[in-house]
Amino acid sequence: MFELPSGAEIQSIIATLNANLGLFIPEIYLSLLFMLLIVIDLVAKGRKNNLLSIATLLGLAGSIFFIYQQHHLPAGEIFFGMYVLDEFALFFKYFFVLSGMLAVVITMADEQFESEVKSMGEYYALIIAMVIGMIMMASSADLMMIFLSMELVSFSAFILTGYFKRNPRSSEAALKYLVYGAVSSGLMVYGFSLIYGLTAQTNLINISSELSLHGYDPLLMILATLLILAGFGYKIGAVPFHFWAPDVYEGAPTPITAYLSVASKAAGFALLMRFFYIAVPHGGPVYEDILGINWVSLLILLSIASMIYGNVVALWQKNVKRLLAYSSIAHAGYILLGIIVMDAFGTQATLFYLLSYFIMNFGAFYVVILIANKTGSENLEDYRGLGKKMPLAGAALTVFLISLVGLPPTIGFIGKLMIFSALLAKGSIYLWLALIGIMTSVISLYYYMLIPLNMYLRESPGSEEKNMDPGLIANIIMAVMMFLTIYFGLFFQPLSDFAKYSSPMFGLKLY
Amino acid sequence: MLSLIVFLPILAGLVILAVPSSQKQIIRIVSLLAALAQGVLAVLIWRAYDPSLPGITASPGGSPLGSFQFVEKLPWISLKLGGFGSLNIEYFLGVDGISVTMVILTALVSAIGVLSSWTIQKQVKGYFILYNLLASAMMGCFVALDFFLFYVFWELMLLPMYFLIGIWGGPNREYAAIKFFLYTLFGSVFMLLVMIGLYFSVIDPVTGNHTFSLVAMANQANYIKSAILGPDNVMWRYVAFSVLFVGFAIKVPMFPFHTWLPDAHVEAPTPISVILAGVLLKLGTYGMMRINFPLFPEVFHASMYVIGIFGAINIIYGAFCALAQQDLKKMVAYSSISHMGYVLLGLAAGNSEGMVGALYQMFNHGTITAMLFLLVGVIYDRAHTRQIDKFGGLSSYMPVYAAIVTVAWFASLGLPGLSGFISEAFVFVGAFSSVTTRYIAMVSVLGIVFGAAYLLWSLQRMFLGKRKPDAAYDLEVGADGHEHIHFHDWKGKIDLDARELTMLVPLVVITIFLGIYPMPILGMITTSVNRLVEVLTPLAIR
Amino acid sequence: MEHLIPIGLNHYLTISALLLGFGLFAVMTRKNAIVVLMGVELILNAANINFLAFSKYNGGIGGVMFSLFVIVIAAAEAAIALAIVINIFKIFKSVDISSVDTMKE
Amino acid sequence: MHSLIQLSIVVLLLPLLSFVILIFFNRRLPRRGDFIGVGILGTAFAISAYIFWSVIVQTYDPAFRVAWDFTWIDLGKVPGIGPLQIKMGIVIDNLTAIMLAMVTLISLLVHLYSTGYMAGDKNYGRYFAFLGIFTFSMLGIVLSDNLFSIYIFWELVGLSSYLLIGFFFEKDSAADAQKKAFLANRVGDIGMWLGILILYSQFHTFSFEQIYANLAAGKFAMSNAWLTAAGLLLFMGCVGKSAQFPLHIWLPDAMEGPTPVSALIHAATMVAAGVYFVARIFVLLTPDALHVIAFIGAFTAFMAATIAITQNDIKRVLAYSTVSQLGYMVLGLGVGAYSAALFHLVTHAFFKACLFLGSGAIIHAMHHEQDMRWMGGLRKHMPWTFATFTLATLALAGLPLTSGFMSKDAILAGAIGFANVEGGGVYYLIPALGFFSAMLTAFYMGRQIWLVFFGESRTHLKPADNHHHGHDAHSAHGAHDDHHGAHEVHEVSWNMRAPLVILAVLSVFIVYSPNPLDGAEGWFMKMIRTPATVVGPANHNCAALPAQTTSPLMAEALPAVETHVATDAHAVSEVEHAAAKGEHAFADPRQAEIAHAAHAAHFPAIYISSIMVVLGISFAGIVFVFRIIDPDKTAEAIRPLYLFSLNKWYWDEIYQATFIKGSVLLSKILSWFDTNVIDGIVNGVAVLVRNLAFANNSFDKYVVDGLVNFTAFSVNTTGAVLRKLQTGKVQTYVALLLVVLFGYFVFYFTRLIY
Repeated sequence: MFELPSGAEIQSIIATLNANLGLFIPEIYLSLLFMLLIVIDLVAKGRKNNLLSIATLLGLAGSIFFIYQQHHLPAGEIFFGMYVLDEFALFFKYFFVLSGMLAVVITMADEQFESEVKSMGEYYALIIAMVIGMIMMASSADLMMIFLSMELVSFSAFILTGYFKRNPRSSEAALKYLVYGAVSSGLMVYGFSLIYGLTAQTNLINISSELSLHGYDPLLMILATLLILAGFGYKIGAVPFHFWAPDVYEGAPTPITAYLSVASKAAGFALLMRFFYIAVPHGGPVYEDILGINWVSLLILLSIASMIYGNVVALWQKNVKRLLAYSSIAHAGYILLGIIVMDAFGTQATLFYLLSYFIMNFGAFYVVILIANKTGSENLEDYRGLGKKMPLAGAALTVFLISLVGLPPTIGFIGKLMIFSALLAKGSIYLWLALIGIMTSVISLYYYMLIPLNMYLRESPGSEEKNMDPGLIANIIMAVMMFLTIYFGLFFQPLSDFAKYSSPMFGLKLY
Repeated sequence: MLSLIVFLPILAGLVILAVPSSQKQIIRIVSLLAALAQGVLAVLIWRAYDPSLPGITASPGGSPLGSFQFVEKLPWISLKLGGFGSLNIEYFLGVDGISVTMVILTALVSAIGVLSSWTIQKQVKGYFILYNLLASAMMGCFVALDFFLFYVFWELMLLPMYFLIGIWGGPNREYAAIKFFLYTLFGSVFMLLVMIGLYFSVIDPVTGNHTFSLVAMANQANYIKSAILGPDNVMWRYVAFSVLFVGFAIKVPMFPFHTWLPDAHVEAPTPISVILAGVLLKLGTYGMMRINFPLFPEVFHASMYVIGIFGAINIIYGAFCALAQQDLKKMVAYSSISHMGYVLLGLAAGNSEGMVGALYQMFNHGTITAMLFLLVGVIYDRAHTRQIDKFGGLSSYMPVYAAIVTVAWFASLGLPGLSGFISEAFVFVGAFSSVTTRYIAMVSVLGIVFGAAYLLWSLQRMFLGKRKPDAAYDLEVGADGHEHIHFHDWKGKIDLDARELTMLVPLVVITIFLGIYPMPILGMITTSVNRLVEVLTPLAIR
Repeated sequence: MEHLIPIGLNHYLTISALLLGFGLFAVMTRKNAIVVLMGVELILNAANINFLAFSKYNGGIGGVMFSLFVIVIAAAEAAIALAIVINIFKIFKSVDISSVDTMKE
Repeated sequence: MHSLIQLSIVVLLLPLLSFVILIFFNRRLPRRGDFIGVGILGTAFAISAYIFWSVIVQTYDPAFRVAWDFTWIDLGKVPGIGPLQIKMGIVIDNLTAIMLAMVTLISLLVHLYSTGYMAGDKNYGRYFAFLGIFTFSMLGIVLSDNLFSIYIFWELVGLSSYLLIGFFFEKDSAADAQKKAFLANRVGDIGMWLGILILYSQFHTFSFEQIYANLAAGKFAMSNAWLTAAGLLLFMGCVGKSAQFPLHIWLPDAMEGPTPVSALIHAATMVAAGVYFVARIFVLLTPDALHVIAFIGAFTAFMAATIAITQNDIKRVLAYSTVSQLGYMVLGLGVGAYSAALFHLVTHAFFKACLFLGSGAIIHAMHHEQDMRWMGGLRKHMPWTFATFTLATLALAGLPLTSGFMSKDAILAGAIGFANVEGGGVYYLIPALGFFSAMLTAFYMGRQIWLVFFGESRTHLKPADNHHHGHDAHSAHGAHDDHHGAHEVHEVSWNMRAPLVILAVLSVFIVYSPNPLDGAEGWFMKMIRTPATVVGPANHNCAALPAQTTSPLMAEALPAVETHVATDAHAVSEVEHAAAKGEHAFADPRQAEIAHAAHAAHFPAIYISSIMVVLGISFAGIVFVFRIIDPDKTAEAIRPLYLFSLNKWYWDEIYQATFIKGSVLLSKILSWFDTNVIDGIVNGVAVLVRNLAFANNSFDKYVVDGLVNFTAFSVNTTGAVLRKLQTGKVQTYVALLLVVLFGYFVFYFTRLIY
């Protein structure tokens, strides 16, 4: 029934592929790195040396060069619209590579790995795999590509979450993550199938034009949107798709927690923006009011729920990792605010917020790990009196936390500032959203300050005088990240300009 | 010049960071030097200040920079915003008569605070780093003319304050610290929204971009009519005004947002109480004069009555609460609530006499309350209690202390010849002269009596009469046959020692001198305040 | 055989909807982790049926391709899932998924 | 600058200098530097005596007035008002010159006296310093030319009286008294302050001259009620300072201070400042205000007199007589007998100071025994004191040939005239009360004289229990006080005797007027003339010749007419003088009428008052000398009245029960409200949350303590509820997810259909 393509067509197809390969170099490079790491592991027989991690770091660093090469390339689709290359994608490529590197750095600092696992073999490879997957998520322009990349990320994440095989919490987290992830991606695929049914297209741009060209049944469309949102929402960990997050964040190895909470969340947002900004038709005379409004109001509900739920429930947490998990749910809500605005400024604000979140959250988790190394615990009570024992760590953590609250002069403040500016720039229609955001950030101050409160205001019960110095490199890294948090809080122009540069997407008719 | 005076303490903090924490004396001396240098700069500014320049521009078409002095204006950040031209944030410092007074006050109080921090023994290094950070932030708030910059300094004060109360405070310090933090943050986050809203509503006449410059914002001609906070958007302007007002009122603190103050004061160590009462509270009213009122003059004009009523409530209510206190420090805390009520009342009057009185009261309250808290600290160091009933007849045994206490107490109850009187008198003169607040003023005058009541009562209970049986000290007959007192585990001098005198005497001198001849301060502020009043009077009435 | 109704698109859609329902039901109610995973497979297959049906209905090859990829992914997923479940069994000595709730609130 | 101004500035600043020197250096100086205080005051008195001479004697001119002022505060160009300056200044006219001399003289005498009285006190030096600052502030009141500076010095005398009353601060009674005095004065002051505010809010100036000019020009925009209110509120200052009803309660307690202080501050000068102030603002008092003032004065005079009858403390008797006499002065001002009131002010200052110093001498000699019941028979031991004391008593009682007679008589005459003019009725109450109080005065002074000086010494009768009454007054004297019963009473030394003599001499009629029956012939009442009111017919019902009054020049013009009339007024006989006085030009016909009627009532007043005084003294004689009526039996007979008087009409108790208890209670309530309601939403909620079942105790208690208000509470509860969703069972999560999806779908579906 489907007639085979003729030789000429095949020729042209191959030609296109060859032409497009040039735009695919970073991904290819990373895939090679992935295999290389496995080989190295086989060679190194999983001996616990830093060979793997160093290799990973260098490899990722190398990839930045290839990504940088792509700046001069024209934005466009490749592989028959499966895949796009634009500033937006480039931004996330940098973002994910950097977060991968930071994940590796944190892993190197975490001493739990020595006790928990024998071989680090596939660990780093999987991190690379996740980087690849996320990069593809950020730049895929086709439903199928979206699905594949998402699953790639998810699977690597499942394994990484359960990487402490003998640790019940880790395994439990993996199981929950798996089931929840599988279900929601299943729902998403079902949504995809509905959209495919409506439009007979899988390419986002074509879908958009199809939808605006011929009509569609709004009921079916909202059903599809809901199901797809289930998939995306689970990635960004927004209420009510967040349920996996606290347990997984608590159970997973801390570096993975940080990695998930920053990188895969960001990937989710990239996907969300691309899908809704491109696939959903805007400004169409007929459908604007039906669909355009619906998904925005959906996102508004999501963001309000996330801000309130995340902050309020975090008040009750006693485990720092879990507390940060809830805070990351809340931050998903703040980032969604930027997406709701639906204009260039909003996108810029969102990207900037992601950057700030990247710095401060990784920083916070890094310090948490260093403290856990020394105290062997992540409970709030065990943070008592740490301020004196680990002065730098205490100061750094405090800085990251007030940055998470959004107090000047830190980068977190600028992130919130830009998000709220984007909201208010729309006039007074989104003012109430901004109000909710403000209120919840006041609430968040309370639980964030619990940590410095324990570290500084309370004396440690036992005065055991063991060496609490996390070591020179760790100190340097902490200091650098703290410095960046404050520096970019005062002179945020470069980051913000970068975010502005990266806001345009290929085939976007929204702004 | 201004940058120097703002960032000197931070530099000192960095120096201290390098000093090993065992070298307590060096650390103290470094911060003392910084504070003194700040004081010298303040004096220079004071001398070089030209009192004839009013500062903000009154009428449409005035110079966009106003006639501020020591202006430092550098482009700080200019972002391209998607869709919205560019976000321009400037590093914009400058003083007019209103802020130069506060600058002098801040320099004075923080220098004295350093001296009184000498007795801090716990984690000296961290203490002074935070202290210097706080000092810089306060100073910055007073000289910033860019709303963004102001906001940064404003929030920057919270964290050091939180730790200074929370780590070096009294038994219930955690509660007090987090309460202070949450309260003030709650007030200031809304300021953030208003700030953004104003940004989108104001156009800098020079560059044509949106701007955070307070000077441009103070000129109603620069507003976009239809913008979110533009002249047409009356409702939002009212909302914004109220939100800002609450934000500042929490700092003042104004009833019913005052409950953080007694806790904070009671728990905080003496120098921090001095800073808190001496400078931080002023930031609230300063913010009103600098931002809240001139940016929304018509709203202010419509709500003078309300502000006045709240001022009256503060005066009377604070006085009554002070009357009931057993803890001396708590009494002083409530007394400063009462005295800040005078400031509010004077502002509510909306005429020159009232505003001058309010500003002068801010300065005097700064010096006088600093004195009060220092004196409380002195007795607390010796007796380890602040219960008023634990003392009695002290003036027989600590004459110098008693003498200075008497001066401070009478200054606080507004005795003529001491600076507090003139400001309160002007507040009342203004409030009574303005038809809006006339009756409020008539009620608030009662505050004078009750103020005298609680102060004299505490004075009598602590210093007059004889030693109470359960007093916090013992009597013993000395070698010379006279009775002396001695406090348990207090090795130092019974009466004031040299350090305490060096802290207190300057304040006493200032209080008396400014009470007799106020022009050195008033001369600087009148021009600016008159201009401010012009700005605040709606064009219809002007 | 003309008395039989010709099978149309809606029949397929109904089937897939039912499959989806069963899958979700299995995921939510079954205690055994393996059965839960089977439920997940059902969900994915429901999507597959949709894709094929629409592909046939609309003409064009995209749906078929998609379903192929979904099948592959499902296989990979099953592999990982089984690994994790085995690990769970090693630790918790059971595959009762509802008993795995040490982390809550 | 006029030379007199320069001199007066010197006079003003000298006492301040003595204060500064003594407060800082008294311990380093020999004799604690008392000679400095005395010396400086001597100089000051010398200079002010010169001023007095050149003003009163040389330029014998009722209209004499020199003024000088400087800009104290410059408010720049105030929007809506224009350039605005607050000026401070000095004005010297006859009244000022007289007050200046009087104050410095009495202050000097008290300084001198104190060198004896306070000798050996441990805070001897500080005492003189305080005297210095008091004198400074008092002179400030006298000299200042505007309301603001008067208010400033007003409070400063309050401070110095506070310091001096509480000079023996170890005594709780002293500490209480000083607080009471300051607070009572504060109450009066806020009234005065409000009055000042009313005037300022209209004219944006504090200066007397400008205010009066504006008033006369009719620039007062508010209603007449406000003007009356202004007058009465300003008068409240006098009520506080001059211890008029209802704020009289502080003055008797103020006797806790050293006796010379009572003489200087609480008899002669400060308490009279209230009267002086009312005289200064006399011209802006509306007739209504004047009526109120008159009644308050009359009532105070009467009430204090009744109380004085039964007091046993020698100083308290004098204190209440002071209150009563001040009542006379206020009454005098109220009825418009302006010069008479001021005349009484001066005469009273001298003889009352003399009385107090005399009683001080007695107390000193009796080793701080103050209770008259245990005195007696001092005549023989202390002849000097006896003589001067008696003379002053006669003056106080108002017997002819004394200064007190002339002044009191003039006031009473004014009262009668006033009553006539105002059309009788209730207004006759005022002279009636005045005369009755005159009798009471004579009575209680007679009683005092008898109890103290005549009869036999009753020291041994003193029961031991209230032995300590006067003991702990002086810690210094306490040492040799225990065996004072056997101690020989002796006359005081010269430095305490001299002041008595001088003051006694100043209580003789000849100093003031050649005619012992008519003070009006004296230089005083010629120099001090009733100024023209500036609120006159404009708002007075019997409005005549409005043209005259509305012109501000009137106040200036009239005295000019006055002068020649006055200058040759020595020679002219009584009748002509009456004529002269009749046309004593008044801007306000009402004032004119009153003055006329007062003059007409001159002789009736003399008769009645003399009769009253004689009655009083003879009655005292009947009771205490000849014991025809036994005082104790009478006391028993009219016990309720006796107690009523003994307990000072229960004013203290009433105030204690109402205002003080009230405000303390209110303060307790409010601070309870503060901690439990406003802030306590915190703690109450915290408890609530702790008890809530769902909150397992393991959570950080600071979650609870951190709740700053009710929102925080709801936040936490919602948190507590929401977190229950996180069951830890992944299947629940999936179910919840589906519920949400399905829920929204249904919601959308319904919205789509309708």
